Amino acid sequence: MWREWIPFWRPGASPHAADVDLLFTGLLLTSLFVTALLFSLLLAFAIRYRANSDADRGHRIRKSWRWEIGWTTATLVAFLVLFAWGASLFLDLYAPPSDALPIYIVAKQWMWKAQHPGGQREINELHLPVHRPVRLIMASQDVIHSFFIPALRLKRDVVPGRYQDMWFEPDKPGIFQLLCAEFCGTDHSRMSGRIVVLDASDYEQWLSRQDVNGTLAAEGARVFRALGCGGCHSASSVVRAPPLEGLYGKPVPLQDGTVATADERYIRDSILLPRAQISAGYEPVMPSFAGKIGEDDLIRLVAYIKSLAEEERGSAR
Amino acid sequence: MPDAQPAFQFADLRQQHEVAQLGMWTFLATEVLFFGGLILAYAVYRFGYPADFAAAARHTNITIGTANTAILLTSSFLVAWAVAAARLGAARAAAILLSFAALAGLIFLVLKGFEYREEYREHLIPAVNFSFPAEHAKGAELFFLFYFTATSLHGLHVLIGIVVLAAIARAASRRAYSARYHAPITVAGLYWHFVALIYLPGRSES
Amino acid sequence: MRRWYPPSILLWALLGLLALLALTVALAYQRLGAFNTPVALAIATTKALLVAAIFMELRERRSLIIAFAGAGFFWLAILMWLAATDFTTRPEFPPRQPGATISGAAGAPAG
Amino acid sequence: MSEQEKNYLTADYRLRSWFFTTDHKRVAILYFAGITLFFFVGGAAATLIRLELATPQGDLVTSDVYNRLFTMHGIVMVWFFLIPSIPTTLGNFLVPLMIGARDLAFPRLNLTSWYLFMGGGALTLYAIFAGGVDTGWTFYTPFSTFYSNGHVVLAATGVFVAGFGSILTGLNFIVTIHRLRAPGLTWYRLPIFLWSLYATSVILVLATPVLAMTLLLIALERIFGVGVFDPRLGGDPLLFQHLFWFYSHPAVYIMILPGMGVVSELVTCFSRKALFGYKFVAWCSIAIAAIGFLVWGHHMFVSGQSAFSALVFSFMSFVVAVPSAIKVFNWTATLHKGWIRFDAPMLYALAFIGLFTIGGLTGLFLACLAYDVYVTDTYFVVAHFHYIMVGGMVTAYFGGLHFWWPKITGRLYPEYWARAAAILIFFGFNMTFFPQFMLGVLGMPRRYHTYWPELQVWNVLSSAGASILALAYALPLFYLGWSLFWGRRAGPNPWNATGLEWQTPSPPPKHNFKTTPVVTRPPYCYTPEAQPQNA
Repeated sequence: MWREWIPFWRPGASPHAADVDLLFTGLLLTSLFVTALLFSLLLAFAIRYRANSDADRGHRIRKSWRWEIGWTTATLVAFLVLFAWGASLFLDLYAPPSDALPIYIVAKQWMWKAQHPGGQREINELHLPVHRPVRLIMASQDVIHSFFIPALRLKRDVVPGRYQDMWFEPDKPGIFQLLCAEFCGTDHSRMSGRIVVLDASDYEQWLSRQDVNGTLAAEGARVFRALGCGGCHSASSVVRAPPLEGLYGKPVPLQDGTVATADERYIRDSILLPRAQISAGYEPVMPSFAGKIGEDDLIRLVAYIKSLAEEERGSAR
Repeated sequence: MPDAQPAFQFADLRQQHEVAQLGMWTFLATEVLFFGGLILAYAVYRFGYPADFAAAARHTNITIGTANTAILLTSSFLVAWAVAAARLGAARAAAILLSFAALAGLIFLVLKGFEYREEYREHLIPAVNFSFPAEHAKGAELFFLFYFTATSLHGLHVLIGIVVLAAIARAASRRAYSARYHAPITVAGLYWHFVALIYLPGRSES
Repeated sequence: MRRWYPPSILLWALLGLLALLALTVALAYQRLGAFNTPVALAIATTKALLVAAIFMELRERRSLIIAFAGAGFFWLAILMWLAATDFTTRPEFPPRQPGATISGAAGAPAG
Repeated sequence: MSEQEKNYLTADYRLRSWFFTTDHKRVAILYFAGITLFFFVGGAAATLIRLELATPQGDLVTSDVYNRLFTMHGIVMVWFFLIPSIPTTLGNFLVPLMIGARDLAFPRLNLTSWYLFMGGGALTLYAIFAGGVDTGWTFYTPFSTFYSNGHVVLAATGVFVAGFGSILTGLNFIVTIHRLRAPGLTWYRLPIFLWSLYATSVILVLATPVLAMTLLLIALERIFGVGVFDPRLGGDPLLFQHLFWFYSHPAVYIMILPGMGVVSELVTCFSRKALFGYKFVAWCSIAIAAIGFLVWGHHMFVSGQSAFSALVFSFMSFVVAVPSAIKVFNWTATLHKGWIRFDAPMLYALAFIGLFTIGGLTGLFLACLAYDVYVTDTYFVVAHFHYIMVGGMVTAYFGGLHFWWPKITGRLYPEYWARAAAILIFFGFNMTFFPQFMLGVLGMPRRYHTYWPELQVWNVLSSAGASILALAYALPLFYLGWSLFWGRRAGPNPWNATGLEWQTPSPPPKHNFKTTPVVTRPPYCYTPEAQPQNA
């Protein structure tokens, strides 16, 4: 392919990457045009009007404002077009399809840990099916990292204390680089791994080959029991706590009259900062689990609570 | 008394006075943004933790806070008066007024000290002995962090102001200034008014 | 000895300031709910303007000095405004606390 | 030597007459000594970085040492060379001369600035040699506050102290330009250099205090373990980034605006023509300074700030590029129908226009949201800001240094050596930094100690360029030093330039002018007949 002959072109691996490459081409052509125009003018003037040439210097431009307004408007318009192009492509990154495959990432100095919904776990590797939108839910255990896949033209900082989302749809199988792009300490440059994109059947095979200790949700259920959450959050308990069945994805009316959506973030915050968003009609009695539970276990719990909603939906059908 | 001469880089005393004024106003703009960083951080967390901040604010001492505001305002008034007096050539009067203003600043610091002691006893000092009902602890700790950072930086400004006012009062009592030349009093006055001014919004918050 | 008692405008300004201070204190014991913060801030701004205009003699100054005095606050407003575009539109920004209902305190979000 | 003939250099030879001087020209020389020292300290770190990156394995130093090297390079170069460079040396020397004043408005404050600068520098150097800092110059939390094992607080204190030096310098310039102009010198008769220094000073005065507070909060968090920015204790790490970039983005304009001012002087003088669109160029400086405050969030497009915020900041970033573009067009138009000479300062000025254009255009790639997501935190960014700061600022600084060298020292520099150095710097620079654009587009993250072997070609090219660049930067040290003793004596106005600084002897007497000059003409009234004398 002709692109292989361009030394600074790295093949992309998703529709978004192709869009970004097109944007790059647009930016590059604009820049080349401006540079060529300017440099040829500089060169032409430098030669023609060098001190000892006898070129005609009469009839200089006296009124400059026409020129000023001309090139101000031209640059402004060109810039606005580039802004709109870049912005529209960027906003797509904030609209993941609802059927995207959720995968949890935990970053720590200096490794990437991934957990699949089926309970498969990997370190510094991430196996993904081709042609299927994937949504990463990422958390950091210590400092800020940045999940960077050059082939997908994507990166996103992983900030401690919250979940960060990123979604993409790889469109060709292969092995791609995974890097950390935000400086995170001694081994920052070694915090790298591989994204392995597989055909659907290979992916299924890979999933089944993994040593699994139950699905992510099942592991979450174990954490749920170990922490004694069921003591309150079950129909039979004495303490009245909101039921978690069918919670995920639903609007939750809060005590202050506002409504929150029970997404991963809400569940995470409710475990760590239970008194922040109290469900309407319940007493604020839940203790905080901040500091008592790591990001890995949190992810399992969130997956478990999500699975409760799916069971609910399944049984309703 | 010898007539005051402008410094060598100025054409006349008027220019020197204008330069001093403009310099102080520029410095005050810097000061606004110095505290501005703190104000932004405070506003962000107040937006994030409104209930915690409200709970924490109830633990500050309204009586001392109000008294201190009144003291600073009065002291600011005394300095404005001193400037008016200096303009009329009443250097001795200006010296007395400035001394009282500095004294008011000193009282402010003493009262602030009592307030800090009380807060220490209530275990409200982050990193030293902070304890607060768990329900609001997180935001309250941030509140007190900003409270102590802001008030101690402000206290430092007051302290510098006291030293400057005292020095200028001393110079004034030795007749260093006249109706024609009293730029240091005006400029130090601007600084002192600013120190009072920046205290006002902080107080209304807590 | 020349007359050097205080110009009346300074005295009036001080009285005004102390009156506003009394108003602030009175307000602290009132429950105005969501209005508490804006009203308190408005009073504080008035006080600051009084100090600036009269004690600092801004009202007698030329526009250059007034511009300098305003510049600091204008840039502070830029800092606050653009930072607010992030914090007020970020979905996960620290737990939005349901203020009043938990503690009965006046703590409407102001940002 | 009679009393009248004494200039500021010969007025007094005692050491204390230097260290307690309040003469703006001597303070400028003190600053010159200071920043030259820091330039070579930062340069030494850069040399080691490029040496290390010649091979992909990271085999010269350990990762910890490497992290300390680039941190030291960043901190020293940004705060102790780039930000002070033109304002405190050329600016300090020229502001009073250009407005026909006897000194700055606050001469003692000016000396205080220098002591603060050197004090801050000493603290920072101590932090570096006592074990170093490994956070990068950006001090991002929570790494800097809870995880770094370097001397973060010490280095931050150094920057904090030096920051007050910058604030005072900015304050001094603002007041001086407002109040000490010679009779007849209206705003529209000011040289563009002063317009751009004025704009720079506005940024220094209004942005630096925010950095000071931010560093103070970092120090508090690190020393006392409180959670100003730490998410575990309720803080928000992005708040730190907002505060930091509120200063550090405008700081980029602190670095480039004075360079633009210098280039405006050079281009007009060496094409013997008035500046095309003077008022536009003047107001563009102010516009850049003002709009430059509205764009800081473009450093945070992937950091997790809200999408809405990212849109606002991206839009503003495109807008701020417009006045810069206008300036470039105006310089080019100034050449049109001029009498262009290619003395060393002009070579630097032309290099500046070219390199700044490339730096500015690649800035558009970074302002463009979707593309920034790909190349932010890669070598693309590194290359971009080096084109602006080194290709732009340092080039302009060298151009200005050569241009005003006869005024500062009373001696002419050797022209052919200077041209050779200028050309060498231009090629060395491009060879060092152009390959870094390639590395960025290929996805090599910045601050990487090791990298994958496919990238070695570009890295070796860059390192080879760096060795040329290092040599080229050392050259002026020798021939300029030589000219101090053996250079030809310069007359008051060797370039036959307009501007008040050329109407007094070289070097100027202690109080600059015997009688205060009166200005009756706009700047840059060049005529083709009056060519430079040293032709």
